[in-house]
Amino acid sequence: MAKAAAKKTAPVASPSVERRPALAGRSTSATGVKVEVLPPAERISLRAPEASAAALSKALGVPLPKKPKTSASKAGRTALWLGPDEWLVIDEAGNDPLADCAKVSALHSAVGISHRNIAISVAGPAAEAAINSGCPQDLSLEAFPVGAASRTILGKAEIVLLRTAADAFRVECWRSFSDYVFTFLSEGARDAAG
Amino acid sequence: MSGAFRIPRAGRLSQAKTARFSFDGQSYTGIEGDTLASALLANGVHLVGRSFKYHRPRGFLSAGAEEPNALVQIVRDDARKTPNVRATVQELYDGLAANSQNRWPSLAFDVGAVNDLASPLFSAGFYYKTFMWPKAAWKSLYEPKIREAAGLGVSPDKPDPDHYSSRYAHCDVLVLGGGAAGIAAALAAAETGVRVILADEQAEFGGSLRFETGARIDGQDGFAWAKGAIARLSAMDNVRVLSRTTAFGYYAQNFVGLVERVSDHLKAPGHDLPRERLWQVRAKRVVLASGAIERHMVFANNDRPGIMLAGAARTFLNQYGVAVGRNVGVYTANDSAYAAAIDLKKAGVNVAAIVDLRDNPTGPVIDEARALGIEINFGRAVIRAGGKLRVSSMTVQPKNGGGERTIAVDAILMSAGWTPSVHLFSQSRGKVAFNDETKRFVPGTYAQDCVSVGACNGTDGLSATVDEAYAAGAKAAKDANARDYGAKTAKGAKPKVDASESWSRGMLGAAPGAGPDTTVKAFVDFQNDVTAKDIRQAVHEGMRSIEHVKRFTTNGMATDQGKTSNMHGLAIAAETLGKPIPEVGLTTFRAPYTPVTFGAIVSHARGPLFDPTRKTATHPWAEAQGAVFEDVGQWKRAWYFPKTGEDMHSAVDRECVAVRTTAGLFDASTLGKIEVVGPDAAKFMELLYTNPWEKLEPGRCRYGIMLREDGFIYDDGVVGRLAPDRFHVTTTTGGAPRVMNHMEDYLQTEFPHLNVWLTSITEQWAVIAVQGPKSRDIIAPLVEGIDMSDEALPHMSVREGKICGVPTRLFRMSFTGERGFEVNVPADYGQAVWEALWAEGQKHGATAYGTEAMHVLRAEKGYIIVGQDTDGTVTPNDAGLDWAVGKKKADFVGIRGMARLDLVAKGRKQLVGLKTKDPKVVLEEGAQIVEDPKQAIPMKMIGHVTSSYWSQNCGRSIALALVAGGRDRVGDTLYVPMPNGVIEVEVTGMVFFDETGGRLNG
Amino acid sequence: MLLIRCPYCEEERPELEFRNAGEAHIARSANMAGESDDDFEKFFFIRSNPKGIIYERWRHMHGCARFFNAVRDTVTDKFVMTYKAGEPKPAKLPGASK
Amino acid sequence: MKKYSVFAIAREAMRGHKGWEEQWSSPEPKKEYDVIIVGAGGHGLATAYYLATVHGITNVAVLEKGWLGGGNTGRNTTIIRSNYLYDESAGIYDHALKLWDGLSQELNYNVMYSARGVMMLAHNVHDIQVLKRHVHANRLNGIDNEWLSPEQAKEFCPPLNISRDARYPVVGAALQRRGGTARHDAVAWGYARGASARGVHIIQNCEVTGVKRAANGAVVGVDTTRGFIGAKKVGVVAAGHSSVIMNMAGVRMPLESYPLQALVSEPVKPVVPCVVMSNTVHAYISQSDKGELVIGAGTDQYVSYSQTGGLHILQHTLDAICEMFPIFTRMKMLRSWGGIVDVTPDRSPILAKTPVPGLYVNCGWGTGGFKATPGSGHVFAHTIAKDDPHPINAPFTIERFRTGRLIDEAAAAAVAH
Repeated sequence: MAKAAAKKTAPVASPSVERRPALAGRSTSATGVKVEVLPPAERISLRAPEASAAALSKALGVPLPKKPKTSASKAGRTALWLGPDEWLVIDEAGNDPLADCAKVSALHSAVGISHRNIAISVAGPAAEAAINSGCPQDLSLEAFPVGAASRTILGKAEIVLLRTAADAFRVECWRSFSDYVFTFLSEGARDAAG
Repeated sequence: MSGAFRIPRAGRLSQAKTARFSFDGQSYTGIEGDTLASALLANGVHLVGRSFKYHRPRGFLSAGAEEPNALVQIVRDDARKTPNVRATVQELYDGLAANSQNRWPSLAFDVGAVNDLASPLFSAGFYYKTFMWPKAAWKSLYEPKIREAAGLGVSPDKPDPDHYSSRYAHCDVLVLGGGAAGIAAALAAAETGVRVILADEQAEFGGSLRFETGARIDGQDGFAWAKGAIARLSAMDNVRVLSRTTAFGYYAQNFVGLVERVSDHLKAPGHDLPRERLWQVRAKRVVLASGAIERHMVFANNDRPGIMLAGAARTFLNQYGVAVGRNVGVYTANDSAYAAAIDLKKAGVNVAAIVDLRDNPTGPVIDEARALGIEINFGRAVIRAGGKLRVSSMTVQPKNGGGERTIAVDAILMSAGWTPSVHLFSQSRGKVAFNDETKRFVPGTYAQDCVSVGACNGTDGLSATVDEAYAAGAKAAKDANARDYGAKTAKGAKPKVDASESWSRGMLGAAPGAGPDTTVKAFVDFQNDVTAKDIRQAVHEGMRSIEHVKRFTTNGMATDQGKTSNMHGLAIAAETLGKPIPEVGLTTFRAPYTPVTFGAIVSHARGPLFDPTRKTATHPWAEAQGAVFEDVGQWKRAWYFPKTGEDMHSAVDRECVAVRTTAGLFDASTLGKIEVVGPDAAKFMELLYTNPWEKLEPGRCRYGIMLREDGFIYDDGVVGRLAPDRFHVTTTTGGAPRVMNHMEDYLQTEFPHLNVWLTSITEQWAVIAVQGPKSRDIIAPLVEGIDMSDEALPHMSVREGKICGVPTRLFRMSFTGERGFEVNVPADYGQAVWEALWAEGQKHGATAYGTEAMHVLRAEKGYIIVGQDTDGTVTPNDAGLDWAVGKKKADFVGIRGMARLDLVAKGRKQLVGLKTKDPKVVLEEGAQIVEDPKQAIPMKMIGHVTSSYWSQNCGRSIALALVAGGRDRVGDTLYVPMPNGVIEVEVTGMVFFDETGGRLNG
Repeated sequence: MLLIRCPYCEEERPELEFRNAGEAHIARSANMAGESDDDFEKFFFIRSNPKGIIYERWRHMHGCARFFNAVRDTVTDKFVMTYKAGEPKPAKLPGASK
Repeated sequence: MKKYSVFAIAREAMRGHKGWEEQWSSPEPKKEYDVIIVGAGGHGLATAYYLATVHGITNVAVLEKGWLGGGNTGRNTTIIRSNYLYDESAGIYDHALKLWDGLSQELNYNVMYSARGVMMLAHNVHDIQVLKRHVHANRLNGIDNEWLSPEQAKEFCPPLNISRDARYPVVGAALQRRGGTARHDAVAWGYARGASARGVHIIQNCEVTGVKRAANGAVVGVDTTRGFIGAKKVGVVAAGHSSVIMNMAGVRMPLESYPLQALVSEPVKPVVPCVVMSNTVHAYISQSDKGELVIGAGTDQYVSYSQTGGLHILQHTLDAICEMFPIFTRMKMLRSWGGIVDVTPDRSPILAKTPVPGLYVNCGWGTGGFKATPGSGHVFAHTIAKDDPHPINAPFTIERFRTGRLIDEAAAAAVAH
């Protein structure tokens, strides 16, 4: 499956130009919550029928979750259930999930999107309230426990939300409008503190 | 001193904490915790406003949100002026400045009051019957005068420096209203441990316990009990208590909008606090405990300042320690006004007389009033009030006629009974039912998971209310079927009501003396100046539906939305029609319950957060170069790059020439990109595009056209085949999201058997177009692993490799007609690769060009832009793109639609080129084309200009146009009639530059 | 704002995450090119637009991104049920009296 | 019908306004009429009025399930304009606009047609192209529509924000000076009074429950909640409920009905002197004579007959208004409501004979029907009276969806590139 293409897009050891992620280093704090842009990561959008899940899980080293709104995490690599045949795989350990999937012959589509998304951490006791300033989902621990993951809405932008701890979330969004998302979360944080 | 009418030891405010404020420039002193209304009343000020139509002097009718009269403008500073604020709701802060509205030159002397004298002319709906002659006078005279006279306050004229915030919240039980009922329900629900939100519009909880001195619960004064209960609730982790928070809208599936007034009551709110906060709550169960609103008596001159609801006078006394007069009269049709008389009497205010319409009522309050020595008149009516800027007397008459007697008073307290607040229930689509015995509408059939308790449910008596509410709160918690979030305090017991006040019915409609055959002004709707006789007149004029009566008279359409007037209006209409009230019906209760600030609804979505702004990876570079940007959808795109002294025209000319002589760099990142992956990728492409794809070799590209099922062009773009099972599809910038949706729709619902997946990669790849004769020279030094020769990388091909050491998908393609490349690199590398290419380009004299030059260059070549040269009515054939439709294909989306009768008819508009006879004249895009410029208007138009530019490369203007039967007209002369003359044009082919296309390899 | 149960996410989610996609169970012909004018008109333009129970499509656009079907009362806007794309029109509706 | 005038008012004032006649009568339905109009909104009542006044057909009943004017006529934001692109649309809307001018005098009822100007904003290059295409087409069709610079737009509407720093700055505007507003209730009432005075029966609280057809397929009357009422000609003018009625006659329509919400602010002194619309920022605003800001935008996204809608739609609308007019954030929303608009695939109305003999339909006006009221009624009356469309409404057939000869104003404003 798609080996040829995947091989060629594998990351390069020493690029002669530097990576300039959007919003690099941005952060803001309010009482009870800190909003901060996370470092770059490797990511793929993984699509596959159920039958391929086992082989892909094995290759990725993290079990692809089968339950809606859940995620699985292992060794710096997190797989988020986004849809019945769709996962967002985020690698924060510097390894390339695209290359791992390229070895799998079972039916699937793996597409590199490392640069498509950026991640923003929202952490602190008021994190939930900050995100609820524009996200209509129930983010109580009962409805959205640690490890819960979901694509959803923040204001007028689409985000992917992952709860990493009782008081911490990872917000992923596309890079072009990440300033909107960051600014929205900052306003939400300011109000959540008030 | 906080006012001559402040009664020592009355009320709950701390008299030591004074606050200075001004009204119409006059300074006063009030107390912290006052409303503007109570503070003005404490200073003996009753005259606060003028009515809408007759400009009659008005005072305070109420002490709450239902206030129709006392609307003022609050001025914090030049930019913070808020019109139409109810003085009965505005909390006092030190330094508050308020002005009266709708008067000129002053509140006491208002020229507009001449309308009052002429009021016989201004009957209901009079404006529908006049102002028609002479015809022109409506626009020039009548309407401007009417508009000037209407309106109440004045709109702010500067952008609002305050900010607003919003919060989505979820709970198991949402309790709306924080009186005894709401508190009891919240306690019961909270004690089970479920998530509870309790909201009340007032600054302090308690509802009518704020004035009901006769209430005792759990051994305490009612208000003290409420305070204690709220403290308990506030301490619980599973409970959110929101004061100053009005539930304004009840939407589908228990979704409730509330507004919290966060800082309007503060002297110095500080920068971090929002002015208001919008809460959007999804509740599993809702408990409505919204209480009841007292009605006024409808009698002549019942609008004079100093005449108010009895409950309001009690609130002013018992909450704020203010006497609304020194010598008050009472006019009532029920018991509750007696309590007001008793409280005031006990506070040392003289009660001149109670006038009670009822013949022989009995009860403890009546006995108590009598025992206090208050004169009571049964079976009598107040037929008119005296005084103008302030009530001075009431004239009393037996209700069936007889001798009049005038009693001097400085205030009249009135009560016709209480109307259950079914607004939110009704908004929830519940159906109200009329209780004929109690003459009130109460909740009937429920449409959502909610329950009404207490006064809003027609439940009388504190004990019954608390019982009902507590049980409902517990049941709501149980029905919500939620987990226990762990109430921190011990489970409590049901509150026990030790004492309460007595309740009785009242009356609806006009009181004796206010009709039907009088001409007096007995107001039903104060703000809109609707009198009992207006409503009768509406009925006489054939308005039989209550909605017609409402609209004809404007009864209930003022800023209070008829909270005090609706039931009276309905009763008068019903009486006039001779029909029972339920047959006349009730007007619809619409959100919002009380007016809601736009800012609160908009909350964060202002300025930069109005809509996401999308920027490409090279945006900072373009900005630094001084690029001018244009908005394309949500994107900011570099439009042109002016050098010092250049205007748009000269910058674009320079950019266009540079691309054709050396090379240009262009940021094409905003184009939509979709990776289509899977063994059935080609099959899927065959179905979604008109073109054939199966035979496209990996490594090659093709221009694809996508139709809707109706056969019209939907989108286009170059598609590269990366591998047998992998396509890199591009779309238009604006079309990207809908194309993705369109493709997913077909994939998921029409062709689910295909093994293929779609991934948006628009933002994964930054795209740098390098176009021009030197383009290869610029790129080649930076590329690794790709043979850049024309043989290995011909026009319309794609290779994967590296550029500047980072991965690239390198497309050889051209939207300029020059040798060209589109360098795709992972977006975070976009700017660095751009800079590297730029540095190379500088060696060759390359330039950066923007979207405008891109448009000119592609037009010189006759390349279309979907959405500009086509709209949603253009077929591939119309656009001259028949060659891109696979003739042998059995199916693709749009195959049938484009075969419809009209889509294959002769004479359709077709895309052609236009050359103006005068090469210097540039046509206007959107200009219309005719065959015969001498015809009279309306002219027969046969097409329009879709694209038009000055082409420096061609040395003349060029244009594309959609023209009926256009391809058969090539060589013909047509005309473009413009306001300042007709422009002659020649119809041409669409290619203006390098017709043979040789430059693609040049 | 409606609350819509996504049959793939197996829970109710706010309307903001969804996009309505029109009437359901209008099949695209396997022989599209051979359809008559009338059939094409019915397929593409004619809609039942019922006052009452509607069978309609939604997409959980900003959620799992799946298209699915819903049964809703257009008078009350209440959802009767939702089910996955490709599943047949339910023969019987839960709670239906008729 | 006694004439309304300032003298009549003065006369009535002397006797306490007790001498006014009913504006329209409320008769019991007869067994049979020459023509039945289903729906007593503005279009239906106008149809009846012109049947009586132009065609001399007065044995007409207008059946209304609720109260007359209670549907979209009484729920819209009352914008009137005729600056449409296509000849067909320009034809019918300008026909209406010409009737608006003079309607108060024609009806002897002040409908307060206020030609205060309708300004449509452009926020980007694409908007300019689309709006200028309209301006030029309108000019050659004899319809006024002029192009304004941002500064001219602000001069015409002073509170408008034309700052370049706006998220979507105003880059120009198209102004139709003859455009404006009118008082919606008065339009329904004026036509009702005029029709009633000429013998038309307006029967409220009378819901049509079936359309009866003879063996030959022709219409013979309608079943109603007040019994069967016969007529050889039935005109359906039921707005959002048109599909429902047409289904009763066995005709399936290319229509979908959506909630359309609108809102007004609290009244303030004059501040917005004209109508301002923006398709890109997506909202429109005017100020009523009473002082309320009247605000609307697009429909909710799903088919519904609930006459309500979501709060988020109003949020988006007010977002847009406060983007165009940042001074209005401290203003307050007083009232919001919803209507049901019936929308055709090409967003143009259907105003035509139907495949059923004797059955005529006037529907599909979407969000823009109010402005067409007089013109629509006028040509629909012609269509019914002559059993043949007026040249102005001849293009607005049902058949166009089969042939593809659409009148697609929305498609012409295509957003892409």
